[in-house]
Parts: sequence; structure tokens; C-alpha cells
Amino acid sequence: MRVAILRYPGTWSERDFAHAFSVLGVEHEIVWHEDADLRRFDAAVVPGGFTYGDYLRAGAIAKLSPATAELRRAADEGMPILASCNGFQIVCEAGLLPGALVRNTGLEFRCDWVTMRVESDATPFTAGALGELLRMPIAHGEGCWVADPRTLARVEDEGLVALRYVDARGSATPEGNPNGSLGNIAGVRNPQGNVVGLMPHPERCVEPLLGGSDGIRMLGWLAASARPALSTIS
Amino acid sequence: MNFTATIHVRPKDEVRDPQGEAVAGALRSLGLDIADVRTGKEIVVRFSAVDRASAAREAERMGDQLLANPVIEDFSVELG
Amino acid sequence: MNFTATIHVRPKDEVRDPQGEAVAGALRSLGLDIADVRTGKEIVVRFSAVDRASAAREAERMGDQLLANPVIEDFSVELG
Amino acid sequence: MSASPIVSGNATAQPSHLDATADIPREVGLTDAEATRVRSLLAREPNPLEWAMFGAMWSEHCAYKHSKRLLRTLPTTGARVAVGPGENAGAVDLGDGLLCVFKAESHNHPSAVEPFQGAATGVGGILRDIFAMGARPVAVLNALFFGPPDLPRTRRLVSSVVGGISFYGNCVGIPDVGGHVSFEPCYADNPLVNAMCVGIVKKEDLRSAASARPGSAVYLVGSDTGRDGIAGASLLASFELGAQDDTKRPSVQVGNPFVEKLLLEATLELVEQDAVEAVQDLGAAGLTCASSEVAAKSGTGMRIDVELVPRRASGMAPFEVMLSESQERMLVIARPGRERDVERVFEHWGLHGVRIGEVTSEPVLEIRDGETVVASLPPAALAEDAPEYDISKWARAPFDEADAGASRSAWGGAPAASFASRAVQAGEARGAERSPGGDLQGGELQKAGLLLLETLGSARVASRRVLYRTYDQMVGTDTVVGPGGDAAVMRLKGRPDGIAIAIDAQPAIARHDPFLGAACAVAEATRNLVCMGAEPLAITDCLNLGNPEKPEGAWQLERTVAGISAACDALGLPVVSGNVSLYNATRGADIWPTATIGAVGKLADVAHHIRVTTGRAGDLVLLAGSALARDHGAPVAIDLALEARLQKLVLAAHGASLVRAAHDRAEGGLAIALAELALRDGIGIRATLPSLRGVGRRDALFGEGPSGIVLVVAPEHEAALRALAATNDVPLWTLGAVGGDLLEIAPLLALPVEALRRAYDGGLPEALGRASGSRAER
Ligand SMILES: Nc1ncnc2c1ncn2[C@@H]1O[C@H](COP(=O)(O)OP(=O)(O)O)[C@@H](O)[C@H]1O
Ligand SMILES: [Mg+2]
Repeated sequence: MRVAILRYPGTWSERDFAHAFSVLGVEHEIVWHEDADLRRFDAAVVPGGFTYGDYLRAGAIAKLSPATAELRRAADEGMPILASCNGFQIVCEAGLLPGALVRNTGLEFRCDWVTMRVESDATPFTAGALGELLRMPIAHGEGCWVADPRTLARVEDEGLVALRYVDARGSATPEGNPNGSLGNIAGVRNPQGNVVGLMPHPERCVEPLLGGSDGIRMLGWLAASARPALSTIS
Repeated sequence: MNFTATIHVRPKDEVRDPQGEAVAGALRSLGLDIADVRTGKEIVVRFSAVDRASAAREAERMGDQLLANPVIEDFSVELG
Repeated sequence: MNFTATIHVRPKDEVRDPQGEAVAGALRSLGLDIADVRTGKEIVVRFSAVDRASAAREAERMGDQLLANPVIEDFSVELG
Repeated sequence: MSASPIVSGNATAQPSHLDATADIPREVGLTDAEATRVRSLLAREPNPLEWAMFGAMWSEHCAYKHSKRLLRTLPTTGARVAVGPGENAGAVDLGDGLLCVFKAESHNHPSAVEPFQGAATGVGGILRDIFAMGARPVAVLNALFFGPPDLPRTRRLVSSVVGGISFYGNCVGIPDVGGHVSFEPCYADNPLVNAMCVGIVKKEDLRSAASARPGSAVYLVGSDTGRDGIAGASLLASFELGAQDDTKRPSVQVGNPFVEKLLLEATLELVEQDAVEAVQDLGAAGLTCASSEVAAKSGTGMRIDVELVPRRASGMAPFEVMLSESQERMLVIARPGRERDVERVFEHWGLHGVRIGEVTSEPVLEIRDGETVVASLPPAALAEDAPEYDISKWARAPFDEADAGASRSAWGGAPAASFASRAVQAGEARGAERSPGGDLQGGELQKAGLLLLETLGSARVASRRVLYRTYDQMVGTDTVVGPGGDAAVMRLKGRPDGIAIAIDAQPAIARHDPFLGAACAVAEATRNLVCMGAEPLAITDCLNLGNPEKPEGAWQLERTVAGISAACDALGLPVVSGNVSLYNATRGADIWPTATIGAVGKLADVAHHIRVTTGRAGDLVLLAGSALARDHGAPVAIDLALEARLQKLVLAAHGASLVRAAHDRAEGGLAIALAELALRDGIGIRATLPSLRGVGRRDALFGEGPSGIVLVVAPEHEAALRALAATNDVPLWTLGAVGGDLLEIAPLLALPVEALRRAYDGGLPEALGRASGSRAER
């Protein structure tokens, strides 16, 4: 398994993903957005950051990158694509996932740990984890997922909600919702299930030293071919 | 020829506008009787185009392809 | 009485507008011939006031006390 | 805005043209004597542009005229020091080929004028100092000082300053891992914004501004140059706004963290490719400062053509280009033959980088405007030959010993005590004097619990989480312990070791005794490292004071530097970098002397740090060090030798794996330290106070004083800890044990940990009136 990690101007999670994949024993390469040729890869990550300073709207300028067409092609061909934080904003702007991400209701950037419940296991990133609670860091100012009522209904009806913010007791309450997202939606998937976007940062929690390792639930399958590496992590 | 286009971008009515909600709250705390607040953007672009008609088309394209996100926003163009 | 005020907030002319710079670059990448871009905000407030004159005063106050940062921004009010 | 002559260009202006008929030296802020010195250094009359360059470079901000002599007295050497003061930042050697580069800097005046942008660009400036050294920034910290939290102005300032820091640091993607916040009346009109950055660099990648060689190409890269804060940091800024043409006004510096991120990546890529021989960021006095410093330090000259400098505004005169303080710009000196590589890296990152000149062998800084030479100066005259003032000539304590009462500060409060610093000087710690109300009487006794909740929820003590949760604390995936612990702990990827970082200040003590306040700040910052199990390596200091031209201001500056020196000597620590910000005042009254100390320490095994935990039920809770403590702000002498022994004890105990948890007794005293300990895991503690002759129960609970660390150890380790304490000659008291869900300090109070939680978490938002409208809308 070889994973492409896209880097745009202003991306900052690409090195964190690269490190996480090193820890997990996943082959990976950081790929400059203008040179992105995803055919060499088995999966792709669109990481977090502030591409183009998040000016105008987070992800808006990045969607003009040539990488967007490449991502669309790869997505259509069924490549697993994980978009986290700013990456989620980019793929929503590019129309690869439904909805949009706007300013957090508190209008503040928020860095914290959140808990999410896996709502769909029809994606490689959540396979076998339906109903599980995952604890992961967030760090964003525009992570409030919104959509018009029709889109929201479709997303809910078709089971495209991949992850939902929940509180300490596992309920999708306002207390569990860090940014005001509609329906406590933390992550969504495309109908095929190969593209998943989420605001939290799985790459920040693959080592217990950093406070948690639930990111392994989401990224670990990429290491399938290198399972032994997983056992060395603790 | 040189043109100035002002592109107004506003959140769609049915989409939540957290910033507007927060501003409404802040204005109420100033003692004002606020029904609601919607926040938008106003982007002033100075550019050149061959003629007015194509300037109008280009300004439209700016809104379409970049300045507004059709999922949540509407835009209108004013060509000066 | 109900009023709608649109408060336009813009960076002062001499103040750097990084957002405008980034948008200009992005529009150029769409093949447009851009001289420059300035970005502002447009806040639409629906509120009530006793009469038009006081509505105008209140809208002015919104800009003054909350919506614009006088050190780097100018604002103007349109009362609909 | 302060009434100081050194104000930011944000509020003040530069003459729209330099009028040769005016008294130019004075116009650019030079005294008559300084002008004479310039003339004799050059042996001629400078032209107006040259005067302006001298004015900027010889400003207090750039030349450290009033502090340089004193700063030389600081200890700056040691086995671990890789780079001492003088470069863009200092560095310590972590071993095995890695250096840790760090520095703290102030951005006070810009933040007073435009708090959001001022704080944001403060972060930008300190980041550039670090990556100019070739180091990758891995953490930022900030120390903030505001007026009383109930003032609407303070609330706006807090939102804007914290918003600006969050805006900038988050966008660049550097984790904010710690800080300090004070609320004291002296900062009401003059908030202090101090930022610290820590970076990591491989030894061979370290870059210096001193290694430019003749013939090399000079590039200016980053944002275009505009009329932003022209000569803002210099005395040129003593002009009133309003008189001139609006378009010629210097404008507020607006930060663009996106460009900073590109600059950061491009610079590090150039260093990695070894395509550059020197890098220098542009800060105060812009291109003038960057070019003259590189040339002076490298012992070369430099030729620059201002016509080639990319501009944002039209019609800029050469002096505007030379003095502009537009943000996010770097001067890059290419290695000969690598120019194309340098340009390619700029292009890759979409940066506007232009070759504006070259390094020359003759030590002359030659500024051209196309074909015309507009200035020609020896770089050393600009960068190194400013006068140094010996402030000891007019320094005078505000009181004499017989008349301590006369030193009541402008803010009222307790009389100053000068005994403390004398005690330290004499090397003898003295017992705390009984503060009035040092004991709890009758009814008050029952109120101890309420007093605890009140203190815990006060702006001075309450959790800073509402502020730091707006900072990305984890990006970079090196943050092992972020804000909220005694110090931050960062790992170094691929290595077992790690670093700890803390930043602290003690203005309430320094107000009475600047020596003691500064020494206590050094002690606290390093004690905080020790509480994580890290061995302190070095410090950076950011000195924020009032007017050094006044006798009292001069004395404060002297005593502050002396306090840092004394503490560093006692603790065996070097100062590797720092910053001085003078002329800070509120309504004509100087701020309290504020020495912000950033400390960096080393953990041999980062996984084996002291955890931020309460401990387990049954663990013992002890106090090590000094039990002497008094009301907040009432100075208690520091016994620096005891402080050193205490730090050594805790490190030794941790080395022997005896310590489950540690927490420094700081604001709010022992009771608050116990409460904060209980809050970590939400487990109760049952304790009794150590009984000490002459210390009332109120002081024993809430009194503040240095050199106290609360330790939590498993019962089976108690004997070993006692033995170590005896060997190190550190007093140790057993206070009680962990367990239950109450914090009980018998017989004074018993409170559910849940109640503590509400007070601690809710205190700051409540004090800042966070429910109601703030200028949050950015
Ligand atoms: N402005 C700030 N930004 C980030 N973290 C902060 C800030 N102020 C305080 N903190 C963090 O909050 C915690 C408590 O701060 P403080 O009360 O100053 O601790 P201490 O008394 O141990 O120095 C520390 O971890 C500190 O780093
Ligand atoms: Mg502490």
C-alpha cells in the first residue's frame, strides 16, 4: 500500500501524516499539488492546514489547483481518499463531498479532544468500527458542517454520515458538538464510500505518548500489508 | 479596458450563518432590537477585459468559480 | 418600525489586505487580467427602531462600536 | 498609548519628506550629542536619508542604548551554549547533532495600537527570528499582561490579542504550548504582548547573519514593501499624526501568516539544499537594519538598489523603502553559483523574491536608487557604534531604606520592602515578615472554603483554558504535554530525549523589588521545568520596563538585570537570547518592571517525564522547599541556594523514579497548588498545613512565596525521598494523602473537587464577562 499525501501552499499536516504513516509502517510520499499524479498510489490523503491562508473560505482557493481534477478522477475510480480538517474543506469546496464548512458557531478556533461515534462502516477508513467511539484532536476555526435542508436530509437518509460528535455519554448532544455542525456531523462519506472527510486529526493520535491512539482505527488498515509494525507501537 | 466589479456574496437564506448569529447576539447586548443578521462579503476587483460585455461575463465567472460557494452562498455582480 | 441596514466594512486604502492579495492571485490563475482586489464585509441587519432617524443613528453605532475596527477599517451604512 | 518617545509607527508618523532645511537629526530622533557622534564617525555631514537610517538604527529598540551595558553583565556562556546573545536567537546543544534555538520578544506598542494585528505580527516576528537561524519552529509560547479584567477595554484587548496570536500561529501551523497571563492595573493602557518561539536545527544547518561573503547575491523575498509602520520602532516616530497628507502615513502593519508559512518552508528548503550562506529577517527598521547588520556582522559591505525592491504602494521615496516595516520579508544571501536554485525555491513556493544587490568587500553599505547613489555608510557605524548610556549615573531607588513607605506605587497597595533583595544579595534568606491579616480569625476561619473558591476562580489563578483552547497546541505531533501543565513537554522525533519549555513573570513582586521579581521569575520558570522532570538548560529574557531616563526607571532596569544574573548564577544557567522593551507606561506612570523569562530544559527520556496527574489514592502529598509565604505581591525573600537545592532534589527524586506528580506552589499559594493538583484527575486530597512559627493560617493557605514544590509519591517511596531531601538539605513536610472526592485541608476547609472544577474552569470567562458581546467577529 502506497499513500500519497497532498501538499498545497499552506498545508501543515502533511508532515504529521507522514510521521504517522512511518509509525504505522505505511509507505507514503508527500506530493506537491501541482505535480499530483495519483496513478502511482493506492490511496490519498488531503491533509490539514491553512491552504492559501484560508482566505475567502477555507479550501476555496485550493480547489482551483490541478490536484482537484486528479482527486476527482481517482475518486471516480474508487481510490480510498481521506480528507482531514483543511482537506475536508477542500474536497467539499471541490464538490467531492456534500455540504460545506463554515465558521464555528463560537467564532473561535478550537483545539481540543473530541469524541465521535462511527455512523457508517461502509468506508475503508471505518470498516468494522460501526458504533465505536473514537477520541481524536480537533484544531479548526471553520469546521461547522452545513448544508441546505434537502442535502442534509439526503446525507442522513443515504447513510453518508461517517462520524458524529458525541458527548461523554456517547450521545450526539450540543455539549458534544465543538463547532455547531448540523446533526453533530463530524465526517461524511461519498455514496461509494471511498472518499471520507472529517474535521478531526487521526494523524495526531497514533501514539499513546501524544495522548491517544484511536487514529490507528482509521489509518491502521492502510498498514494491512505491514501489520507487524503495528504491534511495535505502544 | 479597465473595469471595477463588486461581487457581493451572501449566505443562502436556508443555510446557517454562525457569524451572523454571533453578531446579532453582540448587537443585542449593545441594547439594539435586532431581528436577525446575515453576514456576507464584498469583493472589489479591478481588472481589464476587452469590452463591457466580456467584463460582465468575466465578473460572473469570478463569482461562479471562486468567490461564492454555490452550496451555501448566492452572489450578485455590480459592474462599475 | 422595522428596518434593514447594510453595513459595508472595508480595509482602509493604505492598509494591506492579505485576503485581497490571495484572491487576486487565485483569479489570475483562472486566466483573468487582474489589477487588484480588495475584500470587505457586508453585514445585513434587520432590526427595529422608533423611527428612521434613530434607525440611521443605531446603524451608525453598529458600525462604530462593533462591526468595523476603526484603526484599519472604514465603514458605510445603507439604510433600506 | 504611552507617552514615550519610542512609540510604534502605527500611531505616529514619519515626515512625508525629509526636509533638508529642518533640523534633521532631531527630526529622526537623535540627540544633539548623538548627531555629533554620527558626524565624527563619518567625518562628514550625512544626507537626509542617511540621517534617517541612523535615526532608526540608533533608536533604543535597535541599539539597546540604555540596556547594552547591563546586558553584558548577564551570564551567557556554558558548556551547553551553542549560540549566545547577538544572533537572531540563542541556541543550546541538545547533543547528538541537534540544537534548540529560542528567543522571546515583545510586541507591546503595536499591540496597544492595534491589538489583533499587533499580537499577530509579534508571533510572525519571533518565528522569523527562529527560522532565520535555519531552525524549524516547533513551539510558540506567549506571556500577556493586561489591566483589570472587568474593564471593557481589557476585555476587548484580551479577545483581540488572543485572537491575533491564534490567527497567526494556527495558520502557520506552529503549536502554542504554553504561556502566562497577568491582570494588573499598571497594564491597563499598555498591555504587554511577549512571544517566545523554540526551534530545532541540525548543527550543520545552523545559519548565521555573520557569514555573508563578498560577491554573493542579496535577495529580498516575501511580501511587497509598503508604507507599513515606517521606522515604527525608532524615534522618528515622535511626530504627530494629522499634519500630513493621509496617503503618506505609515499604516498599521497587517500580518499575512500565509506568506510567513511560505517563507518558512522556502527558507528551510534553501538551508537544507545549502544554497544560502546567510539569512536575516526584516523587523524593526526594515531593510536598513537587515542589510547593515548582515554586513557589519560579516565584516563586509553591501550594495542595494531600492529601485529593485518590489513595492505595494506607488511613489515611495528611498527612505520609505529603506525604513518600511512591512511584515513577512527576509533577506537571503545566496551562495555564489546557487542563484538559480534560490530563485527556483522562491518560485516553487510562489514567493516574490528579487535580487536587490550584492555583498561587497569594502565595508560600505551603499544604497542606490537606480543609477544614483543615495546613501553610503559604514555598516558598523549603523549597527554597532550607537552610544551606550551608563544608566547607573542617574539610577536611584524610589525610596530609601528608612522610608520604605514612600515607595507606595502609583497603584496603591502595600509598602515596598527592600529587605528582600538585600537578603538575597547577602546570600542569607530571611523569614517572611508577618503580613497583616496573616491569620484567619474566628468567622474568617469558616470562610476559608469560600476564600479558596474565590481565589481559585479569580482571574489571577483560574484556568487559562478558554484562551489557549483557541491555539492549535498539537500540530507538528511533538506536543507531549501542552498548556495546562507546569511546563510544556515536546518530544524530538526519532530520539528518546525531549525538551520542556516554560514562560513566567513576577510583576507583582517586581513592583516592590525589581531584583526579587526578576530572580523569582527565573526561579519559577526553571522550577516549572523541574516539575516536569526536566533539567533546565538556559533561559531567554524579555524585559518590559518603563522610562530608563528617569532615576527610578533606570534603577528598575539595573535591579531587574541584576536579579536575573543572580538567579542564573545560583542556578548555573546561561541567558542565550532576549529582548528589551522600554518606555512602557500607562497614563504617564511606568508599568511595573516585568521580566518575562522563557526557560528550556532537557529530558533524557521524554516518555519518562513527571506526569500531569493527581496521583493514586493512598499516595502521599508533601511540600518540599520553603514554606514561607505571604499575601500576593508581598515580597518574600528568595533563598537562591535553597531554590537550586530544591530543583536538584526533585530532579534526583525523579531520576530515581520516586515522583508520581509534582506541582509548583505559585499564584494563590499552597491551597491553590493542592486544588490544582486535585483537579488534574478529579481526585480529592486530604491534607493538613505544615505548622510554622510566625506563619498565620491564612498565609499558610494562600500566601505566595518562591521555592515550594508539592510532590506526590507512592507511600513506599517516602523513605527514599526523605533521605534524598536530607542529603540535599531541603526541608520536606508531609501534608497528607490523595484520595476521596474532597479537597480537605483540616481543619480549615473541605470542598468537593467538583466545586473546585466549576470555580477553576468558569473563573476566567466570568471575570472577562465572556457571555456578552465582544468584538469576536473576526
Ligand atoms: N497565554 C497563554 N497561552 C497558552 N498557555 C497559557 C497561557 N497562559 C497560561 N498558560 C498555561 O496555563 C497553565 C497555567 O499557567 P500559570 O498559572 O501561569 O502556570 P504556572 O503558575 O505554573 O506558571 C500553564 O501550562 C501555562 O503554560
Ligand atoms: Mg507552575
